[in-house]
Amino acid sequence: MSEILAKYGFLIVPIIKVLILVFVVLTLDAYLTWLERKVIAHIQARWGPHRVGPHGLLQPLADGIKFILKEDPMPTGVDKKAYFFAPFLTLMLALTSLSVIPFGPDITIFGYTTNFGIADVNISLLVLFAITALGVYGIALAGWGSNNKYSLLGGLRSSAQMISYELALTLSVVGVLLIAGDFSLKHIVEKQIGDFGLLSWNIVGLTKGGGGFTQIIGCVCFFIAAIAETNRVPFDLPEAESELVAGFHTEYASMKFAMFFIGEYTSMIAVSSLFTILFFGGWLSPFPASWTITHYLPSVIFIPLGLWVFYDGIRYETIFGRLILPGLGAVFTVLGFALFLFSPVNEVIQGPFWFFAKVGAVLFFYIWMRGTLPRFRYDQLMDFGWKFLLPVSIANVVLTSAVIMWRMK
Amino acid sequence: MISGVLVIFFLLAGLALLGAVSLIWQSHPIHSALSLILVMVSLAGLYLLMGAEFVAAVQIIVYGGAVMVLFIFVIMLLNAGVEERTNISKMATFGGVPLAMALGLIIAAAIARSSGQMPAPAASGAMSSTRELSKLLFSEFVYPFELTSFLILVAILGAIVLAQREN
Amino acid sequence: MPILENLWIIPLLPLLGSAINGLFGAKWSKPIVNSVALGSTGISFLCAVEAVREFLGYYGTNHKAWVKPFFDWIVAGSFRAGFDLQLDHLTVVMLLVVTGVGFLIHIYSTGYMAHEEGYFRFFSYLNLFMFFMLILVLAANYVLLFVGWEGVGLCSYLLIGFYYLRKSAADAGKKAFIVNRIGDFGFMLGMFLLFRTFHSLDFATVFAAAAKPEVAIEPMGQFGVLTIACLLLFVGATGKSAQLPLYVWLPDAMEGPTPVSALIHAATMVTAGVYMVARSHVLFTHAPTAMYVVAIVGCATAFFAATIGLVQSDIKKVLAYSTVSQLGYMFLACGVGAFGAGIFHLMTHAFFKALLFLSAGSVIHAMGGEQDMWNMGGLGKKIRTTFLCMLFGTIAIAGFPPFAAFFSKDSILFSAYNYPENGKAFYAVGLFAAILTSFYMFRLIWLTFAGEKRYDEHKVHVHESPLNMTGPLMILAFLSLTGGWFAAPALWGGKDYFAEFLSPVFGAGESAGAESSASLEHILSSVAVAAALAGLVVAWRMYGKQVNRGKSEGVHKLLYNKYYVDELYAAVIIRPLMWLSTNVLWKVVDAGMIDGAVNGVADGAAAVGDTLRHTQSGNTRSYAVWVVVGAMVLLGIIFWPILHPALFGGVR
Amino acid sequence: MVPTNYYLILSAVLFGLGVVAFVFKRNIITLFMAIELMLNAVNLAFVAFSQALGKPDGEVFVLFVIVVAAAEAAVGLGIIILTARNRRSLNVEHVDLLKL
Repeated sequence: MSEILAKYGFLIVPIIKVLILVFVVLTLDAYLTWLERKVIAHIQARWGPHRVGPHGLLQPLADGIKFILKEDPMPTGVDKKAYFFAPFLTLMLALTSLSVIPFGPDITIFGYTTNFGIADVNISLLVLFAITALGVYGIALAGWGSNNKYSLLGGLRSSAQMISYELALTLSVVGVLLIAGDFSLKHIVEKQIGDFGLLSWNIVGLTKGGGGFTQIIGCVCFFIAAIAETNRVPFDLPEAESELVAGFHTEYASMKFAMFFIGEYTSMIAVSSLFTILFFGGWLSPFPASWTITHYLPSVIFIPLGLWVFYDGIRYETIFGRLILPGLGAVFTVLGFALFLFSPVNEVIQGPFWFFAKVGAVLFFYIWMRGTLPRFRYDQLMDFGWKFLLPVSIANVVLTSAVIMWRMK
Repeated sequence: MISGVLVIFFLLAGLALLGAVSLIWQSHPIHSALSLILVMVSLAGLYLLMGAEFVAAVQIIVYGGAVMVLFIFVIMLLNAGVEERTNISKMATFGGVPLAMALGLIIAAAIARSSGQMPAPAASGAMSSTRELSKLLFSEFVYPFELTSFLILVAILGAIVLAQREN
Repeated sequence: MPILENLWIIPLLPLLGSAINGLFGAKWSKPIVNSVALGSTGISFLCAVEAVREFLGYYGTNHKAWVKPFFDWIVAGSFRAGFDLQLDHLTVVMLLVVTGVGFLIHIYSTGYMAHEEGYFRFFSYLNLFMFFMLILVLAANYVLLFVGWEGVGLCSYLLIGFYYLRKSAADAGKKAFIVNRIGDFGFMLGMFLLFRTFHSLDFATVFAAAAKPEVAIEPMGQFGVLTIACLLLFVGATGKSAQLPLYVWLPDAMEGPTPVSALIHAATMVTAGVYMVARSHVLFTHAPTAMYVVAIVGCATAFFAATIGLVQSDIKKVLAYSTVSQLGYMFLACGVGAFGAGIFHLMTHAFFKALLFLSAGSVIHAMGGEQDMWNMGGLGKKIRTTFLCMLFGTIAIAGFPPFAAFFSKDSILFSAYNYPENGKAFYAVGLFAAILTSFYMFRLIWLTFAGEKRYDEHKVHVHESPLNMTGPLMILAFLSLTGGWFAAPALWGGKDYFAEFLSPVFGAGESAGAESSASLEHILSSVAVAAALAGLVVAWRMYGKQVNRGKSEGVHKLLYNKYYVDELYAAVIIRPLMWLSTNVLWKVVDAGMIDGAVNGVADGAAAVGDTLRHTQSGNTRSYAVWVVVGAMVLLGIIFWPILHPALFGGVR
Repeated sequence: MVPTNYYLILSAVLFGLGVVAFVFKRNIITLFMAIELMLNAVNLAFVAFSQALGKPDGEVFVLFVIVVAAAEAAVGLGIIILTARNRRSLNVEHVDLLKL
């Protein structure tokens, strides 16, 4: 086994990793939509989806089927190349952007050491930015291609908006780069290892060597710019329902629309992961490394959760629910116990656990904002981007570099 | 025997040439723009192949992410249509394309002939870690660097002045 | 020695005054302008006095002239012309005369010009003149001297044409300038010749080289380098000092304000030529021929101008011609080798001629601008001060003892008499000129102040001038009385203090004659006095009682029209020149060749452009193709060594 | 390992194609793209050389070129927008007068 890996590992392992990642991400996207609808519903004091499956848990499945089965009309006078190319591009780029994100520290399975992520590029951050930069074209082309003034306006808006906010996005990261002195996301995370736990993360910046400096400003700027990059509320002007019907994807239906949809959520995930890595210590646990007891936190969370789901399941209205929910609860519980018993697995799971926990929190924040905030007006958007965000992030760069210089003296 | 690297090179070079040709071929500016983006991306790939990661990234971020977006933005803004193939300029109509091709050929021929003097390529990747590059940029080329910053400032001002409607 | 160390202060002060007045004076009231002008000149006069005191102290210890280079002006190869100032006994005399008389005339001008337009302009020019004159006097090399020389020429032009709205004034200014150019041309040629001979233009170097014993004295009638150089320099002197044949500008120069005539055209500038000749006496003594020419020219001018002066009716014209003739005397002195006497006469002349002019100005002022003597008369009682001063001046110039000119003119005539090369003739002419001098001066007195008045009481209100005009008159009168007493002891066999004072410059040789025969001196001087008396008597006989402007004919007409010299020049020189420049230079050369060439070039350019225009289609694509062509050519050239085997099947 | 010539020849050809595009196309914006294409070709040559010589200087130059290109694009596109507004046409052959 191990020698096979040693021989063909470079070929097999990435393929496996890619398959796993795509599966995970797509599922995540699906249930992200579910979560979003649920959360917003509750914010608006509604129930949200609850018909398909218990608590509407099968809703994403139904949506998927609907997407596949729906008719796909093509409006007349479209620019075919652009019209067809745009959705593919969007989805492709979104998925590619995940390829350079490390979800955890390097792991060793069967004596084969590999990084927890697909590619380990030493300029992964730049690659990520490059990919996000190209992300504009999907929307712009869609807007241009589908021969529709709403779409065109949406495309225009999005391209303008993305160019404007990309500057702020990039500049807000420079502080972190200055501290890390490296483009590799993995090293950026490793720089944040310290004996103060979450105090060592870039957002606070009390690292062991004292090389860090709080990036709270950069953090805020990055988050705002990231929301704008992903065209989410309150920056969702390209697809502003109330103004442009559905913006750039007005003319798209069924799978093409689905691609935009998935692409958007995937890029959300990617950006959240990046956010986590840059400012919240990636896969690092918020507790100091010395507190080994905290390694049991996953099981401590999973077991009660499982038990609660189980309990909730057996008194659910529908038969279907009585069958599925307890099973799910059982799976959770068993998983928790398993982690408790096999400590090596537990160790392996630590990184990803914290990583996804943080990413989940960020995603929840996304949804929360969508439920809360109104949309910007276009001129407000531009003014905010150029006259506030950009100067502030530049100021952050200056401040950080000044501090670092002063430390050197 | 053809190594994997060579295969990748030919792949990317083919893509680049394809993009360049289609830039000429396409009659609609936005398609030309897309072809140009293709060229740029494949060039970035070639840079990676040569181990110039940083340049590759910058190539995509700046060219792909900013400059070409600007082009597409302008095309969309002006709602440019299919270009009209007027032939007012005799010079360009008759002499243009052959001369241009001849120019390209002269350069290519010169390179092909002078390949004897060409130094053997150094081990890829070894030459330029991003760190070295930045050291060079901020030590030896610091004045040009500052100058470029001024240039950009001026460009911003100029663009604003040009773009605002006179009132 | 504070002043001596930086001698530049003395000329700089007037320059400052000129600049300040010229730049800001227009806005200022008269008192401020006055204070600036008078202050600058007055202080520079005091500085000059102090400098002289220091210089005498310095000379007492080490017996040589004070030369101090301040900065290099022109340096070209071996040639160096520096801003070097020099002070020796000759300079001392000139310095004191220039600054002193200049200062007095400044004071006078404040009264005389009080009601004129361009008050500040006048004083700015006047100060500028002072500056250049001081440069001229203090210069330690010919080049710097030439700067001052040209500068005073410029100022004289500006001041003659001060009433530039009056055509006659403007023309007179131009005339003066142009005539001076001719002289300057000679002067420059002389300088070049000197430089070629001595490889330097510093006085010290040149004179030292010339004074070497091996430099032979070129015998009479031989035209060696030195002779020619001296003659050329003398041409410049004739231009500046209004000698034959270039005297014509001076009478016209009377168009300028009277103080200008007094300062520039009597006291200081016109004597520059004399000064220059005296300064170069070392060269002249080596060129007897040149000196002979100088003597002849001086003598002739003295007589010639005096004859013209006899009949002039304009009071200033009379004085002008008298100036010319007195300058002739000075040159005569230089010519016969009595440089000291020449300078002596220069000084006294500065005093009494300034006095005469200023008094004339006062008279004109009193008569409200009237200059024709035939319209005056009987002013003696009305303006007594002016009358007395004028009388002093007249007696002085006529050469009655113990007034200034008696001594100076006497020493000149004496030296002329002793001059080996038919000095008797010079003496005779000089003596006759002296008679004429005293004649026309007393004629002036009688016509102006004596007799019954020939002007209309109601039109002209005759009034005495204010103190700031009469004050300088009195001072000058005093000077012209006492100015000659330095030389007084010579009469009684004592020694000539002035000559002795200048002896460090000119050498003690020339005052030898004084000791030689005091008896002869007595005879000659008594003869001179007799001559003066003769002039007086004749004048009294002719103009003492009945006076009427007799119609002029014969000799009188000839003299009255100044021998038709101007007309002669017009016929001989000016008209041919006009014809040449009109018919050849203008119509042929300028209109034909130059314009033709220029227009031809323009037309050619237009034609070429008309053909090339078609490449400028404004079509970007065409331009692009042209760029491509250019690029191909360049690359072809660059890559040629690589490409030609490819093209011509060469082997690799 | 790819020989340096390959890169250079590729860049030469790309440059030639850029020139062709410049003289062949009529749309101002496309002309601009042609210029960008030429710049890219030059960049490729730069990087190839810096790899061949094992010195990063070439890459620095590439960075400069990119910056200049960006600035140029900003200004040039502004000019193009103005031209299009005033001339109502993007065809260079219709923009052949200095005055409107």
